[in-house]
Amino acid sequence: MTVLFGQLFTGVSIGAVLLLIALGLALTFGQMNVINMAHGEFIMAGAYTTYVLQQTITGAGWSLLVALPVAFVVAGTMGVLLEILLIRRLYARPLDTLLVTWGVSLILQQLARDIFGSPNVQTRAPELLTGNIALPGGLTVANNRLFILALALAAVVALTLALRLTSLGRRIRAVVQNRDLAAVSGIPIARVDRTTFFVGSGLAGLAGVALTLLGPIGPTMGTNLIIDAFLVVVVGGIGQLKGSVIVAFALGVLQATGEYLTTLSVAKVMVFVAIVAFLQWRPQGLFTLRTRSLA
Amino acid sequence: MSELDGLLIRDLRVSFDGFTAVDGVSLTVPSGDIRFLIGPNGAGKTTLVDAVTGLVRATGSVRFGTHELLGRPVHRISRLGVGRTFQTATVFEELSVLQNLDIAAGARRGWAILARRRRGVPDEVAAALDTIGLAGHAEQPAGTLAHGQKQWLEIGMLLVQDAKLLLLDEPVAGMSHEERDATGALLETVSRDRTVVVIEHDMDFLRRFARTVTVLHAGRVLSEGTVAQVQADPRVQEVYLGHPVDTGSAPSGGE
Amino acid sequence: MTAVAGPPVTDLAPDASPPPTVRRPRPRLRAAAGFALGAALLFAVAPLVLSDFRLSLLAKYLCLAMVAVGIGIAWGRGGLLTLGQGVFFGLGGYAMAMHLKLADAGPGQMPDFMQLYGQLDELPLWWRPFASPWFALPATVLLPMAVAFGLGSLVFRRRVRGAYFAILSQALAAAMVILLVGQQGTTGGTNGLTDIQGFFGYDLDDPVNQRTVYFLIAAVLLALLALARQLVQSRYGELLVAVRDCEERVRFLGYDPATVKLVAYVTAAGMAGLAGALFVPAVGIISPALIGIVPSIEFVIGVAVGGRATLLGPVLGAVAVAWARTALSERFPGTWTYLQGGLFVLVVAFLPGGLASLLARRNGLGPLARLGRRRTEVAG
Amino acid sequence: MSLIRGRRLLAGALTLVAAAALAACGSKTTDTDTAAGASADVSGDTVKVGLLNSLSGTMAISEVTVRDAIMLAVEEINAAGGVLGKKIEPIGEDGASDWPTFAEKAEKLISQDRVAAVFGCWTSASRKAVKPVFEKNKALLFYPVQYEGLEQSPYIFYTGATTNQQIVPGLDYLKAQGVKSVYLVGSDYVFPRTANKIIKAYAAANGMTVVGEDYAPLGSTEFGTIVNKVKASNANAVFNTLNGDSNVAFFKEYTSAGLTAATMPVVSVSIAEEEVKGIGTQYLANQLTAWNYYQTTPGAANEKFVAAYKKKYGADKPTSDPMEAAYVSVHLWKAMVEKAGSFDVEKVRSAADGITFEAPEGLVTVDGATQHIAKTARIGKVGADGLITEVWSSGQPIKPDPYLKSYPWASGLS
Repeated sequence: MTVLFGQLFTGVSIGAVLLLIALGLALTFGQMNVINMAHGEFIMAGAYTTYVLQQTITGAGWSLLVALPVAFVVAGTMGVLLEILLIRRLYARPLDTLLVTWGVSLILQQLARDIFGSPNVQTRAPELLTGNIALPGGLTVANNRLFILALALAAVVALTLALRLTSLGRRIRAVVQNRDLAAVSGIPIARVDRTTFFVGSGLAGLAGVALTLLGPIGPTMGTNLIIDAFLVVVVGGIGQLKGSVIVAFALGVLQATGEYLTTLSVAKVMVFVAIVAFLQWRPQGLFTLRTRSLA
Repeated sequence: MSELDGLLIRDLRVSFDGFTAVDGVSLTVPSGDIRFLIGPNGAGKTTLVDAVTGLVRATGSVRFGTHELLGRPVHRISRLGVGRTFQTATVFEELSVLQNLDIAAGARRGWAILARRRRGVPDEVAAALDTIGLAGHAEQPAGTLAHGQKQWLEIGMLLVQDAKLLLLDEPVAGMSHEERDATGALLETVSRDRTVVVIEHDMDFLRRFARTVTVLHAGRVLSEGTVAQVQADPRVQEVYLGHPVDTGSAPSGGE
Repeated sequence: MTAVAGPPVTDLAPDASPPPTVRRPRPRLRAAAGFALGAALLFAVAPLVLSDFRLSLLAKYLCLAMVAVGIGIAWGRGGLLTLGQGVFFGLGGYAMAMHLKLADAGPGQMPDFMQLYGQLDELPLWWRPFASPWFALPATVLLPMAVAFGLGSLVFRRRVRGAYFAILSQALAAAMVILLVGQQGTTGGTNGLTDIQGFFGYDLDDPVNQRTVYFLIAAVLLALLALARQLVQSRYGELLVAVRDCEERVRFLGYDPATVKLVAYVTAAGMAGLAGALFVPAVGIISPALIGIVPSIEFVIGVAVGGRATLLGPVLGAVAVAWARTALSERFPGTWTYLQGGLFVLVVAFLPGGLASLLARRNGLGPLARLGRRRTEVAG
Repeated sequence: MSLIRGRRLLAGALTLVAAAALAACGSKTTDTDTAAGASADVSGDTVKVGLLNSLSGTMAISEVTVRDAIMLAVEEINAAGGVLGKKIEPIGEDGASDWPTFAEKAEKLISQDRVAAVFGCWTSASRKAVKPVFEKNKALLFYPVQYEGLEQSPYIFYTGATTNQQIVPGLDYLKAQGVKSVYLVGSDYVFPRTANKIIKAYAAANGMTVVGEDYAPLGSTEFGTIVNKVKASNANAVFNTLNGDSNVAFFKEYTSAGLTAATMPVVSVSIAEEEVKGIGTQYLANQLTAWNYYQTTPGAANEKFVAAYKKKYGADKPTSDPMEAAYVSVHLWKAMVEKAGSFDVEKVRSAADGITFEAPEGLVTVDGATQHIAKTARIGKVGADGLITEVWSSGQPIKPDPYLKSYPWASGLS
């Protein structure tokens, strides 16, 4: 029973990490149709931001708190640069964005290697986040996982509210639903695109900060994570946040359960099979925006 | 001309997310007819065509000849001799006119033929090129055709496809007067051994070429008959002239 | 393109101005000449001017080029961005390597690594058929085709396409690697199958035999090119482009686009499988490192660099990218990834028709270049 | 679509292929027919050696520092007059964390650059990929990383530990500490799987129980489930054969779950000083590692090595076991060549037996029969400063036994 609950929590926390990464993709891929393979490197940039900040701000807790907004801006700025320099030219060719940004990710990885060295670097986590909360019945819930879960949910809420309530959010949604109409309605499409990309990439930076609590901080840290995150957005359905949220947690729990019963390798394959099966049922993902245009 | 060769729609219903776009339409289009479907935006004209061609799910019954069409996938319905065009001309822009027509002619070809190169011009393609007046443009990429020519190419594709039922969605939209006339003449030619259903807003075009007219309004059949009968129908006048129509967000076809 | 006079085939109306033409005989001659030139280069020039080492590298590049030919069909013509070609390459490679390993071990024996790492007492059941070349050789092509057929019929029928398909095919590559690595005792795990000594009785260490393998590879590549050319110029090839440009329209003409795509996908998979099978004797190793996400993307990048929508572009691109990788990493071991990444970015972003479009532009081949430059993908 | 023009492209494009191929080959004079048994080119004032490590990709994390250590040894030897009067000219290649690339680059170093020896490789997979290349060309590889044993190629010298110099001593140490049950956690590849096989055989013969065994795919950074299982198992200790990035994630998860060196110690065999830096001491305090060398290992040779390394690469750069083994491998090769009086591979091989070197880790001796070296085993504890201090050592070098022939309990393993 203890193990069962422990696994459930593990699944949820895997889901939280997936969600944090997928949230940025839900904007850039889901809303803008850009397949940004360098998203993983924006995560890396967020993690290295934490590392650099800790060189000056020694208190682990403070540096982490400062790192959250700073990493958001750093990764977001990188995203905007990418948008201005390359992606802007590629909106008509969504699949090509994948190849271009993959080249960018190679360059960014090598850049990280040359700036910070090939080996992983270390950040200190605040004491509060290395411990755990003991629940009755011998259960423990790791604080860093709780923190990431909270961060992911906070990001979802903030993003949802921003999209719903702010004028920027309304513009973003308008552009997603009908670019041409939005353009003739006087919405500055280019600026909206750039802002969307800033926020999506910035979320990757946030994920990077969170990941310093969990995993390695090195040049290739992002590459392993983003395929899963893309799958989350694909299965969740494009153009909607709620799909990604549900699917991230579902995949997390599925993977944790599968891994517990078999091995991580088998679990990963199981998740893939489940996704193919799911797309048989709902080829457009869990939630879709219905359009009637041909092709 | 028995009804068996024509289009027989009974109690057709299509709903999207709770909104009923086609609400119990029954229609009979005899073979050889040129039937115009008219109605204000949101009347369900395009949705009706979508349902007949299998693009959207529907309930009721649509029979063409001896075949029930509902429930079949799009390409099967097409192979039963039902062809359609779209509001925005949809041709394969990077292929030549000839290639466009050849592909349209080939749905029943076996793999042995598909795997080989096209040699020469198949007879039916040559005939269609002639009919639609694009023989001089056979090698031209379809993407470089003028708007009207693309519409004709689409009709030509239906001809070589050997469609017995042609469903044309606003075929003369955006055409010049001369082009409209040519299109009308084309319709008359092709209707000799085919059934044609045209969605059109252009009243002038309708008056000149329609044999029968069905008026749809809010997903239902409002009126039906010859041009004169329909024009005289007070309900039609009311819908077109009198009251604000439309139910708002009803999808009126792929823009 | 202006039609050049040719015999009219039909009794067109007299007012029909320039009549449609049948294919002219001259281009075919030219194609034959190009083909002969390619054959001469691969069979006569390259072996003369290249050292054994460089020739074996060329053999490796040509294998990658075979994968590219398939991607050129599936992606360039059919708009299917398949990011999992490594899987098919790997299936072909493993099928071949399994047979060669068993042949090396001798009848009734087990491959070395199984005893070392697997502690198996007897050959696993699923290895056994591969002892026979009559099973293994067809399997190198049929196995990948079967997998492609399985996945393809599932996703195409449900109209999973565009970016969805790309990401799904990429996940397939990831899943395949995990599966292979996890079964170390029977697949060699991360090591893969290495140290392959013989190729149907010929010692692969012998440079003469390596040369023969090279010739075999060159011949197969030419054959695949001929096949691809036939496919692209056939009615099916035209249909495939039509599906890429507007899948729904094709559906309304009475075709099932899923089948059309499936044929392209399965063909590409078969070509990748064959490439993998020939890669094994040329390089002597097949491992998960050749199957995963990164090599699968690199296959596609090669095609993009060369020119996805042309016949030869993919071959050129694959060879050029692999060659650049070798040459750059030899000259600049520390910084070559910048150059490689930069090359990808520049070509794909600013030269979407690939290097072939440069060539085409210079020769005034407007439409061809445009073909590459225009959207060559099906909208998601 | 213009089919006709496609054909003209065919001809033109093939010309381009040819041009590319020609450019790739360079001039033919420098790489004349070098069939099997390519011999090293030692005609000039210098002797070339190949350095084959991953400078890009996932393995660059570990392999770059090995390259640095090899370069240090090369510089030292050159400063002292070189080998047989010739300066060493190092030729570096990037294996790019990709096994077939390793094989390609090995072939290039041997047949094109005609190097006298190659130093490098890290993963077993890369070694397995290049092994046939070296055997075919009868060229020498010095492999500097601890590995899973069960291998003995005539053209490879193994200067890292084999299993009886690292894993078996680690188990002996745990047994002496009264550990009765262990949990095995490893990455899913050859080394951990083979190591765990040995550990299970050892446990069966020594009254230990293996209460669990889990593998994570290489590069995996998700350890929630595995740590849950480990925690629920209540094992006395964990034997950790994870590699690279996975270690970081594993220890962060482990600490968060409330497990420590006091409650359930972990013995790691792939965590050296460099990795400690990457994981963070707050997660590793007092955990155990099994190696042959630590930066803190006493002795004049090590002081000199550490000082030289830090001088060259920076005071904050630690030294570690694989770096030391790589550094030692260059010096051992020099000693072999000088004893043989020739760069000829066969002569160098026959001269190898009994060569000794006063290495940073202490005296090492080459065993000619296995081409491994006798090394001292050491168990160390990670300190708060990130350095590892020895808590136990075998006292003297252990003779290499890659097939564990001298251990009765291991009789079923190979």
